[in-house]
Amino acid sequence: MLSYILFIATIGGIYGLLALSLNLIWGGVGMVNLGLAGFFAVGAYASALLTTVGHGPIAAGWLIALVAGGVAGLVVTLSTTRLREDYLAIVTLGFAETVRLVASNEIWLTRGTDGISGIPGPWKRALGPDFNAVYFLIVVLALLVVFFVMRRIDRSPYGRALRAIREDAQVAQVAGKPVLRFKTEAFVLSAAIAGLAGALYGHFTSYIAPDMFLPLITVYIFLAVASGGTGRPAGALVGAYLVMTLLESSRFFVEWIPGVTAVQRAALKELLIAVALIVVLRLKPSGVLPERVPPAPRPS
Amino acid sequence: MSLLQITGLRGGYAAADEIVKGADLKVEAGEIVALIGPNGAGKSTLLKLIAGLLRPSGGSVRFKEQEIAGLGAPAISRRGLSFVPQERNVFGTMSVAENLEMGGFIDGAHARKRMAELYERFPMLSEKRRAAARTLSGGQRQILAMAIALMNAPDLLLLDEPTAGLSPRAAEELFGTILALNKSGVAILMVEQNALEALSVSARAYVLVQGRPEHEGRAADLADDPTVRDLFLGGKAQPMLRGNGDSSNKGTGDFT
Amino acid sequence: DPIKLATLTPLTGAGGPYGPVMAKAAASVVEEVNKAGGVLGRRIVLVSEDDQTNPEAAVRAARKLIDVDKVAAIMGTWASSVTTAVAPLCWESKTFLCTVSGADSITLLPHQGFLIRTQPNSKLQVTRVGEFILSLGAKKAFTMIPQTPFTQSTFDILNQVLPKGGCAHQSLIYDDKKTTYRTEVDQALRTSPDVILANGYTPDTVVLLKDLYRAGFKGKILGFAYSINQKLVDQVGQPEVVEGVYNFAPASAEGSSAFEKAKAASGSANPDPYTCQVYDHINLVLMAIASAKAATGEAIKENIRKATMSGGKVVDNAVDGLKEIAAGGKVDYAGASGPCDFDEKGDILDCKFRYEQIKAGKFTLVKIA
Amino acid sequence: MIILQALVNGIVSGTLLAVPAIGFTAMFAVLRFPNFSVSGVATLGAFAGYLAYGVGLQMAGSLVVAFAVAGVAGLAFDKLAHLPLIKQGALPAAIASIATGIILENVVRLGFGNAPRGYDRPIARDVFLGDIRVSPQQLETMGLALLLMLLVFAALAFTRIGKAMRASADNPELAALKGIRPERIATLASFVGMGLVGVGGMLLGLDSSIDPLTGTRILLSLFAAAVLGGLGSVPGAVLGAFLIGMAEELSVLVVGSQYRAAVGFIAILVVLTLRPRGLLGERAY
Amino acid sequence: MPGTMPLLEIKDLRRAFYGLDVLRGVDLSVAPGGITGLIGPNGAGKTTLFNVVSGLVPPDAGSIRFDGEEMAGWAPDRISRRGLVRTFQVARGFPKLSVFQHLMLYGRDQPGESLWQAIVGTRAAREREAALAERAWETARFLKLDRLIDNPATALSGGQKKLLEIGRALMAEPRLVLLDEPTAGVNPTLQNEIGERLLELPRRGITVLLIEHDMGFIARLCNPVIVMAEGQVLTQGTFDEVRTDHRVREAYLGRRAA
Ligand SMILES: Nc1ncnc2c1ncn2[C@@H]1O[C@H](COP(=O)(O)OP(=O)(O)OP(=O)(O)O)[C@@H](O)[C@H]1O
Ligand SMILES: Nc1ncnc2c1ncn2[C@@H]1O[C@H](COP(=O)(O)OP(=O)(O)OP(=O)(O)O)[C@@H](O)[C@H]1O
Ligand SMILES: [Mg+2]
Ligand SMILES: [Mg+2]
Repeated sequence: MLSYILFIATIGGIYGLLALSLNLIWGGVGMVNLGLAGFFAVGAYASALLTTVGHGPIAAGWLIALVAGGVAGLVVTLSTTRLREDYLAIVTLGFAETVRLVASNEIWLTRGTDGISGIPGPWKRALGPDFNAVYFLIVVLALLVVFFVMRRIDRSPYGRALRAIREDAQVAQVAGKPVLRFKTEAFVLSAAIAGLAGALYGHFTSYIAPDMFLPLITVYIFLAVASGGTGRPAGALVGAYLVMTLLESSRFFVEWIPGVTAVQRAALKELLIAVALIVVLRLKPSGVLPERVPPAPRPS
Repeated sequence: MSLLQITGLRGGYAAADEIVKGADLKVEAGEIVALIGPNGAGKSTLLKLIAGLLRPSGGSVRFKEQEIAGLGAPAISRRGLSFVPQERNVFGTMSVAENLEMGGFIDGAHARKRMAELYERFPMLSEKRRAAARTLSGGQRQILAMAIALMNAPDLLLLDEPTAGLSPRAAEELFGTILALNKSGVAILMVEQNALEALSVSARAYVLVQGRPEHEGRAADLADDPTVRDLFLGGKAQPMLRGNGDSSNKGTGDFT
Repeated sequence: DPIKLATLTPLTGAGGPYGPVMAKAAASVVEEVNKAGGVLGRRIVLVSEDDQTNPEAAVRAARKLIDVDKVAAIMGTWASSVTTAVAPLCWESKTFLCTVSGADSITLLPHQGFLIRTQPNSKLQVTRVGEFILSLGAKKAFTMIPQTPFTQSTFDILNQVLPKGGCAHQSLIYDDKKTTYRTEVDQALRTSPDVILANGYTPDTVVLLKDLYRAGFKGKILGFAYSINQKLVDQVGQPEVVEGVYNFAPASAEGSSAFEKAKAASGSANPDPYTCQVYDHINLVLMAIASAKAATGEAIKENIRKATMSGGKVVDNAVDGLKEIAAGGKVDYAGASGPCDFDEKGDILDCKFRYEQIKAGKFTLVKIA
Repeated sequence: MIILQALVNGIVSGTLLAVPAIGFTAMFAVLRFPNFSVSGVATLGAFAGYLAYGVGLQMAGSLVVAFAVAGVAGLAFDKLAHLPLIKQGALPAAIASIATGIILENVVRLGFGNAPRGYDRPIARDVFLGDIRVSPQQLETMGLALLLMLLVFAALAFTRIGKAMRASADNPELAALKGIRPERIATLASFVGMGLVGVGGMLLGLDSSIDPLTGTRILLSLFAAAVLGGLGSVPGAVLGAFLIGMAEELSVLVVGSQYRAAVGFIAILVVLTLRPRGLLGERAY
Repeated sequence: MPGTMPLLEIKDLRRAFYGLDVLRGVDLSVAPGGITGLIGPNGAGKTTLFNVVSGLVPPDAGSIRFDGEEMAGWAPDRISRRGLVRTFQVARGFPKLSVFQHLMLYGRDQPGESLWQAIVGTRAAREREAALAERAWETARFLKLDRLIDNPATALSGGQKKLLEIGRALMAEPRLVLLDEPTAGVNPTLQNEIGERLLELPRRGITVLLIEHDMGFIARLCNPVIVMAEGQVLTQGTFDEVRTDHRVREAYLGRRAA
């Protein structure tokens, strides 16, 4: 049981990174990135290829994942600068689909739908069964670093400018904020974090394939951020673990339901997750930890 | 019995936070009443409570001798009460003509005739009848908002700063329109920051401060009351166009 | 203290049409065995999880099976990507894995013996398909296939086999999520093929067959039995559309008693090959446990081949086999999907193939070879 | 030649997209959030129509059943789950609609399992017009789609209730002040929009087969169509559906069928860069 | 002010919307260090002029020189950072941001707005933030918004939103501020106080161009006054000069002024 919980906590941490990434641009600038899974995939593939085909060190894989995610983010923002917010959503969705198609079809590079197996884990041999625990700590470390960076941004003038852009980009421009620069930086940073999450994922499970990066994962992360609370890093984290808990606990719950077939049980499980999320959203429309307006510092 | 009789009305935007804290106020049939007060006093909130956009947390609103508190805006408007809000008072994405049509939603039968009348009264609207309301200038939008409210021939008209953004000439014309409407029997409750002008066309007035009517009386009396003048009407500085061109401190800006 | 085993089949997602029946077949076998007293005097508990046809979800589900349920074996993984994702978890935790995925790469993984597969690998299968196409007298064949782990090897093998027999071969990869394939069909028909290999799954093959019919294709069509089966015929609804279409499958030992048992276990008159294979998985695993007198993954790995020892008593279900083993005998399980003899990599050694043709809405046997 | 044929094919597949796209965009025009649960509702409509057809209703009757069932279910979810969140903005409502889409998909799965099913309806061979082949049944579908489009378009553009819908989308408070009851308008929009999506699901099922993922399969193309034409524009959705249909078919000739899905998005990217509000802008009519 | 170069010089500025000529060749200039009034009938094109000058709407033709630099076609943020800030006639803002955040946002030269400094949190950023916070409080107090300083902008009354518009512009310390009916909807008493405050601006190096329909306000504050009508400048001069112009009376002031 413990190792299972450890495993889920690790995957939850990776979801948490994705949620923080999404929160930065959705909660922060109000850009909707429905292509999160695409950036996740780019990072995972970059790092997997570097460490398997390229025999590079794992740390370099993580680094390259950050960079690859960021570069993908840059390409997407630059090609969508003229698009309005809701349209961006559709285009990013298309980006993720395209990434998946490329991963499936460009076999020379990605090994196609076979996927890449044998991705090394750090000190995996030496650690043996302790690997999961150590990797959990690595993920938690990455999560904490990203979390604190996000919190810093959230509370800084930079975050304030991002929010202003989210609320009304035109007025923000009148206030002198270079909207394009802010959006690009935020999107690139967010994509880089998603890329890192991808690399962390690949080195943990040792195998990646195009089917791992279905839009469903983006959906989970959106549900996480929405139920946790947009616009607040802590909300994103809470949401990620909330979704993970729902995903996993529903497994045990449906085992108790008698007289249903396997497929009905699977359907009930997904139903349960969705219903639970709707209930959370109805009870807490702004999420469990809603965005706060920070009080002005009182003059001394 | 008054046309509109409000007693002890309370309410605001969130249950915890009352903005209007017990207001007593009435409008007789065929009367023009002004409501003035500092920014944030709760004037707009009071009007929204009456019109049913906000649900009162206490007190009573009787209109044509029936309780309307809590009925909701569509039902209240169907009883002959029209409200022109201060903000967001037109349908931005729809054309001027469609805006007017929506104004007459309840009473579609007479819409065509009224529209023609309004086009005549406000020729600008006729010129712009195909333009999306969002493209109108600030003043044009104000006129449209007023016209929308007139489309369903109300018995009581609530106006929230109808002349804000109007040129002096247009403001004057609008006050003319208000008087004319009043002559035809429409009662008017009007919030104005163009306060002296408003008082000059009103019979009675209330001064709302922090959610309560602090002063009330005949409009002319309030306009001359020194406390009211100092606190709410801009004190010594008089709008120049009233006091026959007295512009003693005009152009005193020390330009270098 | 029960023995815990698991099925991990696709109950939702693209594999959704197959997984539920698979899980059901395994569950019925377990029920039978429990009724007959279990294995080693212990009851069997079969946990069923959904791999969602998605390796990410499958990994989480497998983790739960391994860490929480502590199952000794996981059976029935279907999509190759799911199997590849789950396999490392299994061999690292010494859990036995039985799969129906066909990608060649799977048995090449360093699985240390913790994996067997009942599905012939794609090389074996496609070679047989090629030979069959030639036997139909084809001069120009065309393959339509979605992007899967078999796609490339299918092309490679057919491009070898067919030209040798004097048949030209062309192919096209399509997107299996589309609702029409008119232009794809136009593309194929432009090469005026006399045989079309429709190599997708049921939902897309239904659309494809309808579009081929609408376009007036007069040549022969063939496809794998996992997609061209009774369900497909029912869905198409109109017998003319599928008239004369061939299907092809590793011979579930048709007519064999095991096949009849699998029918009963799955509650389906026409169990697809995957269902037959999972029926075999559970039987093999149960008998392996009995032979080992231990219910661990390690024990199953060491003893799985003892369930099919030549010279043993031929059985077609675990209940009989367990009796024989308990009595100290040897067994030779003859499965619903075939003989179930494995090489050291975990691939089945050989299998027969079964060819059928639809006539007036019914499948009629062409040959088993 | 083959290009011409591909274009014709594109129009045919475009019509299948057009009906649910009209429903989706019409709802967007009034309720102002992208309702992702159209995937589940389309599936539900397909199954409702399937059952009705199965018990012996004619095609028209089954379409009505599909419309009604999808409309009622869509409406219920809008009231219970989506619209209460709209105060928080369009996105929370959109997110909730993803969840309700999952709910619907699984309700269908709970009742019908995963196995695909087909309508028991004769399939006609294509007819040749010169060298171009067209399917009579698909022409029927196309006619139906165009008819529905005209109806919805006319309703939004010319009728009082249609204008009231747009008014309450534009400024709900003011609409209420004018005696329009925004909840009723929202109810109507949800019902009709979702009804159309259900009909779309059924038409799709007639052409191929149905299973719990029927709606999900078209979700991306459906969005692409609506966005390409301009979110909230009914004729735009139809135009977008045709264009996406044609772009996808042509892409089979150019980059190969496996990259079909990507082509739609590239088309959107190009169009939106040139026309940021879609081809026909965002006027609802 | 002969000899001084105009701070803002607009020549033959044109803009049409769907064939409707809204700006039909506007020529005007604003001298540094004063308060210039801009009046004209509703729909004359005053706000459109502000939109074009502030970069929100690109001009069809014409030149806009600010401090000697041609900036027609520049992006709004670039114009703003050069020191030309405008307010909106119909108050606009960031609904969920507090009054305080609105004010802070308009502060110029914020090191904390670079991503790097935001993450590491440099001293320069902190000090600038503290200095701006002090100014924000002061501004809020003056506009009687200090009680509401943590209110989100949606929870302000109509007049308070207009006050916040003024406050933001003041926070920006621009060289030229374009005020679009800054006190429409503001209580007369507070309006007078704001007038006083605006009078101080030129001394602090801030030049003002303001649109108003309140003639008392224009009379007290503005010299010169520019009159626009139908997309062109009709006339310009001291308030008394333009007031007596019969065209101005006819089109703008109305009967009682005559
Ligand atoms: N985007 C637009 N599309 C079409 N017409 C427009 C647009 N913007 C402004 N107009 C038109 O241009 C004219 C001038 O508008 P503008 O807002 O500049 O007037 P204004 O002088 O500020 O008036 P007011 O004193 O009423 O605010 C109006 O007739 C208006 O309808
Ligand atoms: N939507 C809202 N939510 C919460 N609080 C609000 C909201 N609108 C206004 N308030 C608060 O209610 C108080 C009264 O606002 P109201 O709009 O009634 O004032 P007003 O008298 O109309 O002022 P003005 O003359 O500036 O329009 C204000 O202090 C304001 O902060
Ligand atoms: Mg007000
Ligand atoms: Mg203006």
